[in-house]
Amino acid sequence: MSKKTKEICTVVDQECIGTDIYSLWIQTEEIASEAVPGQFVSLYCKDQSKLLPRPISLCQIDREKGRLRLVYRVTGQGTGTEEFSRLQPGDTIPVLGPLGNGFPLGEAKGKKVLLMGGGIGIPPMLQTAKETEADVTAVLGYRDQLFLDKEFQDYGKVYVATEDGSAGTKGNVLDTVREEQLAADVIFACGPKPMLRAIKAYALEHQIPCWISMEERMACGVGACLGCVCQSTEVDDHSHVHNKRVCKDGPVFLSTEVEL
Amino acid sequence: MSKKTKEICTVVDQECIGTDIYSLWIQTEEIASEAVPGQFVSLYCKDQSKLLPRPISLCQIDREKGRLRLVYRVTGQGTGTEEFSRLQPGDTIPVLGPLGNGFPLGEAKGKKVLLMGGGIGIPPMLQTAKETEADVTAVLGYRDQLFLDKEFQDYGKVYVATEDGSAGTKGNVLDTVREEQLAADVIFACGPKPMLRAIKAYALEHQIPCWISMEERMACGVGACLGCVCQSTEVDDHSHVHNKRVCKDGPVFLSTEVEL
Amino acid sequence: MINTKVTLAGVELKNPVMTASGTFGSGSEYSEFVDLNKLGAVVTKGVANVPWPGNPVPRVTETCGGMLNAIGLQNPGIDVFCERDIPFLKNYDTKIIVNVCGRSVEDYCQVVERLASEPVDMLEINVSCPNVKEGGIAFGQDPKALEAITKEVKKYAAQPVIMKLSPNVTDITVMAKAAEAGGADVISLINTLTGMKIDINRRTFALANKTGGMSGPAVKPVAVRMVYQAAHAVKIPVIGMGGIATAEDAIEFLMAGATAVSVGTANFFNPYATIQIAEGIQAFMEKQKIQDLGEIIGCVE
Amino acid sequence: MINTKVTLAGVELKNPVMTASGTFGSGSEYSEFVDLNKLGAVVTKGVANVPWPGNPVPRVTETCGGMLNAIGLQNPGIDVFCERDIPFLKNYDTKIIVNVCGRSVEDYCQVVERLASEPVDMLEINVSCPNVKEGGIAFGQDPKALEAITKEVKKYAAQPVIMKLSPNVTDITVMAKAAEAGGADVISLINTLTGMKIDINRRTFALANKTGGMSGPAVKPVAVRMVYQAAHAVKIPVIGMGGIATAEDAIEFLMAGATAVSVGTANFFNPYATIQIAEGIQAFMEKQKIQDLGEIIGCVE
Ligand SMILES: Cc1cc2nc3c(=O)[nH]c(=O)nc-3n(C[C@H](O)[C@H](O)[C@H](O)COP(=O)(O)OP(=O)(O)OC[C@H]3O[C@@H](n4cnc5c(N)ncnc54)[C@H](O)[C@@H]3O)c2cc1C
Ligand SMILES: Cc1cc2nc3c(=O)[nH]c(=O)nc-3n(C[C@H](O)[C@H](O)[C@H](O)COP(=O)(O)OP(=O)(O)OC[C@H]3O[C@@H](n4cnc5c(N)ncnc54)[C@H](O)[C@@H]3O)c2cc1C
Ligand SMILES: Cc1cc2nc3c(=O)[nH]c(=O)nc-3n(C[C@H](O)[C@H](O)[C@H](O)COP(=O)(O)O)c2cc1C
Ligand SMILES: Cc1cc2nc3c(=O)[nH]c(=O)nc-3n(C[C@H](O)[C@H](O)[C@H](O)COP(=O)(O)O)c2cc1C
Ligand code: FES
Ligand code: FES
Repeated sequence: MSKKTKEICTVVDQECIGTDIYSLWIQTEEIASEAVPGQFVSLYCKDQSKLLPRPISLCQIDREKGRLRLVYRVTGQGTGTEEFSRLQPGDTIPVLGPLGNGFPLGEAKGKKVLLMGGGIGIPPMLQTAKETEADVTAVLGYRDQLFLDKEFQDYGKVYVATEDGSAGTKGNVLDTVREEQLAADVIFACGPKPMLRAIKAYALEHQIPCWISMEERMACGVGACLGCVCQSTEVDDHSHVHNKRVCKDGPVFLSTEVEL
Repeated sequence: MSKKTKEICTVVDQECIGTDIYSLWIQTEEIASEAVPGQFVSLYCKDQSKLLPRPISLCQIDREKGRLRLVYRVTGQGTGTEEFSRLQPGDTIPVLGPLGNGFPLGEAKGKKVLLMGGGIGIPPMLQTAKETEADVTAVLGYRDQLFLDKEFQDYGKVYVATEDGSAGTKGNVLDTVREEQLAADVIFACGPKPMLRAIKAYALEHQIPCWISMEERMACGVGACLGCVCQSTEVDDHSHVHNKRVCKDGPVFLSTEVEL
Repeated sequence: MINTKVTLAGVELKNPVMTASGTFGSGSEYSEFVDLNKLGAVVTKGVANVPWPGNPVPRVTETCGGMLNAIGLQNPGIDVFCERDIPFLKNYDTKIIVNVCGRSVEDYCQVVERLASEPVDMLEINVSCPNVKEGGIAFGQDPKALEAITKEVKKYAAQPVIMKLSPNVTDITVMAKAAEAGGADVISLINTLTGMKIDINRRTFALANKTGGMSGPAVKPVAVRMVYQAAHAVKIPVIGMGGIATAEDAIEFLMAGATAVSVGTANFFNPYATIQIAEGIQAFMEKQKIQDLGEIIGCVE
Repeated sequence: MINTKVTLAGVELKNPVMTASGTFGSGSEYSEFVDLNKLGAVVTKGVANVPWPGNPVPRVTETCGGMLNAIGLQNPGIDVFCERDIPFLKNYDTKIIVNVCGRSVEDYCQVVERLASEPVDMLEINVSCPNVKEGGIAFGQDPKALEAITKEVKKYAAQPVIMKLSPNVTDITVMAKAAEAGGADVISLINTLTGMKIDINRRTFALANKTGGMSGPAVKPVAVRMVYQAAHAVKIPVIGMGGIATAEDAIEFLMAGATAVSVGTANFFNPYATIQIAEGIQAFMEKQKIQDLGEIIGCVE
């Protein structure tokens, strides 16, 4: 388990890379040195009326420079993410991390791995693509506007699906998989619940081991408050009920472990 | 009565002019064009957990450039004034004003007027000194460190009192008045309550008409909530009890009108 | 054509946005900022049979996301109010709701009787002010006393009566039902939550009155919950308030079951709040293609 | 030599800072951030006689200056708790306070009886959880039921009993006195204020449970007021909580009359909060030349 800290991090760079999508680099030796792909950090607002963490996945980990890249969507006016979007280089932001388990890269080693990301679930797949020692194929699903897709090309084949058909397959990531007849030994995925549900079914059908990254509302982010549970198929060993904590036991789960 | 507006103003300049004392110039055509000396504005925090106004007196009014100067003290860590102190040129701040009545400059016209300011009550006396068409003598009281004193020299004689005796008279503004035998037809004063109380007594004793600027906790700043009252000697005509609203009927009162 | 009108006990408001008593004076101060003609109603500061001096200062203090007040119902008394404040408000095309306070049942009834012949549209009976010793909240925390005072007031009232409930109770539905049983035409809630702040450096209370009433965005979740519970407990309409600062907040109360809403503390940090909320509700209706507010009032079950 | 020790029913804490039940697990998660040896006590998440699955998600949501939770007392049951959590906490030099929940008086008594032989220092009986249908808050809103359950629990308890009170009541002094009359050794307050949030775009409740318990800095004024009132109503010691995030907040509760304080929601935005508060209290004592905390407990009258 990686060592967690809460630090006031300095913003290195911030860029708007799509409508309401921001790419933020922060300096944080400690968290960067502990982090693995699929983990996340909690970002905190300066505004004292907004107290809860904003969990954001690690999009890139630069352990050498001690930096993390976070790619996030501004969800509306007056939100915490809007506050973050105004950060300039040199500004600071409180960050807690690294949190959660990350993708089990060992399970993919040397195999054919399919990385599927949908919408704002795409960012964590970038560092995962980079660190997976495997034959990587990335399938990225968007509503319309593409982002980050070019950056995946360094790490494997990249396919794209768009809901409006403006790029790649018209449809979702599974439409691409079928259209392109993409085979896999292992699947890693992150995205909206309906997408994860479909991928879980697909993986079951094709008997492919599949790990998915889940989302839930959080308060502590460290496993203490039991706010962020998802239903597990087995009695979990922390709570001895059918609940797992997304923030601590996840966010990455074997798809058959959890109810979706 | 001057027309009030709430505007998002742009910071033109900010400077630290003493320990915890800041001088802030803001751009605000509307408020500047309506404002008179002795009035104040309400500054608002960006932090949404801090909702109430911070009333700050007008230290200078530049009607030509449409600017206001505010000189204020940071009262502690995590306060609204601390938030203001981090403002940089180009940043914005919500401001409501101009508020209150201001000093009755007409009462001083052509006469010998004594302007007395104590501590953070000194700033409003600067614009008052500038606009009073009279024989102006300013008496400024400090704990130790002087600020703004040089700027008064353009408008009249300036005397200084310090509690620790490091400059001018050792003691308070009235010690200076006595030491320097300063006579006056009219007194305008702003400062801590004990100082105002002493000045009121001095003015009574010497039969000098005296106007003082009062402070009280505020919520609305415009006379609606009745949060900021001071006790009046007569039944007031707004409330028909012995209360006057500092924000609307004041902050400047004839010293004999109010209980201190 | 979008319809923002709502009706409370036969009184039609052009939109559901009203001012919260005590935060808007009798309208004149904020008329410098907003066009009162655009408000559903103006609810005045509480008025008693005689002038009340209110509490000593400090009367207000800030808290996280809110404030405490202990004004103590300072008011000029019903005579000045009728001579000055009602004529002022009659200049505008908005409904006039007079908030009434008192120390005894007789005090309340005297004011209500006096108002019977005045051109006001509704009465809001404040039995929930935590900042005065007698009267006030005592009636608002005991269902029997609440029902009794409602009945008495109704005897003298020429206009529809709104009973304003205190949130400082174990079960708001009991109070809402008591007001209804007493004959209230409408209930409004929440008044302020009793709170306290201590200045640790001076070792004193931040308010001279020791306790004060908490209001502002911080209290909104408690207010929404109570409005929801009350709206489900009674048949009479409910006016919701407590921390409303934006159109979204107001819509939250409407969806919880309020027929109209009041904006209080928000005026203090945004003097344009009431109008912006009224306009924001209209914009929301346009965007979501809602023809009539009735479609969303109480829509979340 | 500054003395930060306080004593609750004969149990001496090295400092007055405890964790608030349900916000700190059983200590292991936050032990990655703070040295548990430096805390006055760790109060565990509520534990029942059998495992409870808790409520569906969403269980938490943000509000202005605070949050709502409806965890629904998910817990692994007393057996796992005794096997795993108590031994973990015994590794540290801090007091162990076990928070107990149940659906019936028997449930509570079963857990209390089971804990009699365990190395725990005190029991905190949660009769004030607003997020479960039976039990929980029902006992905490009726003085007779509170007194009765206190008496029953005391029969089985080997350790001093803290009754944890709900703020969702008309008069907290009545509840405090009922707990005292039932034989409580200590009372703690406040548990969460019942609140609600509606997502207006999806037209649903923000929490699956509809209502949730409000906590965090937003509720502090209500908590301080109730702690002050309760401390003046009973002779037994009071543990204060509700929105404490800084040493200044903690001192505010001590001055209002609390002998010790609990830190809850603040852990979520500052995992170092408990230790920083303990250190901050010590720094305040040094600065103000306070030798013993007794000098400031209840000093504001
Ligand atoms: C493990 C995990 C990883 C995530 N990674 C990313 C990422 O890389 N990029 C990205 O854009 N988004 C990510 N999200 C979603 C992101 O956390 C929310 O969009 C964000 O918290 C919304 O905050 P806000 O200030 O915009 O909204 P507000 O409405 O102001 O948020 C209010 C509260 O609700 C919570 N909340 C709102 N939406 C969500 C949500 N969808 N999931 C969890 N909490 C929510 C907030 O954290 C906050 O506590 C992730 C979520 C989880 C659980
Ligand atoms: C008419 C008037 C004119 C003023 N002019 C000036 C000035 O020119 N320069 C200056 O430095 N100060 C001035 N003050 C005092 C100034 O308003 C307070 O120092 C300031 O509000 C403190 O805010 P804070 O954010 O630092 O403190 P916080 O402790 O964060 O304030 C919390 C709340 O208490 C209020 N408050 C705290 N102290 C005071 C106070 N002394 N008077 C009124 N409200 C207070 C704040 O406005 C806020 O609502 C004036 C006050 C009044 C009433
Ligand atoms: C300064 C102030 C004065 C108030 N005076 C009254 C009053 O006279 N009568 C009354 O019924 N409510 C009074 N209230 C309560 C408000 O009308 C309202 O119920 C409460 O503040 C919650 O709404 P808000 O959060 O929007 O302010 C007052 C509130 C404040 C803040
Ligand atoms: C997520 C969460 C879970 C809680 N669980 C419990 C619990 O199991 N038992 C209990 O007595 N109180 C529980 N509480 C209430 C807290 O112990 C505390 O009384 C309340 O949150 C107020 O303190 P705070 O504002 O510092 O959080 C819980 C609070 C939160 C936020
Ligand atoms: S957010 Fe607290 S347990 Fe996951
Ligand atoms: S601050 Fe509201 S009346 Fe003066």
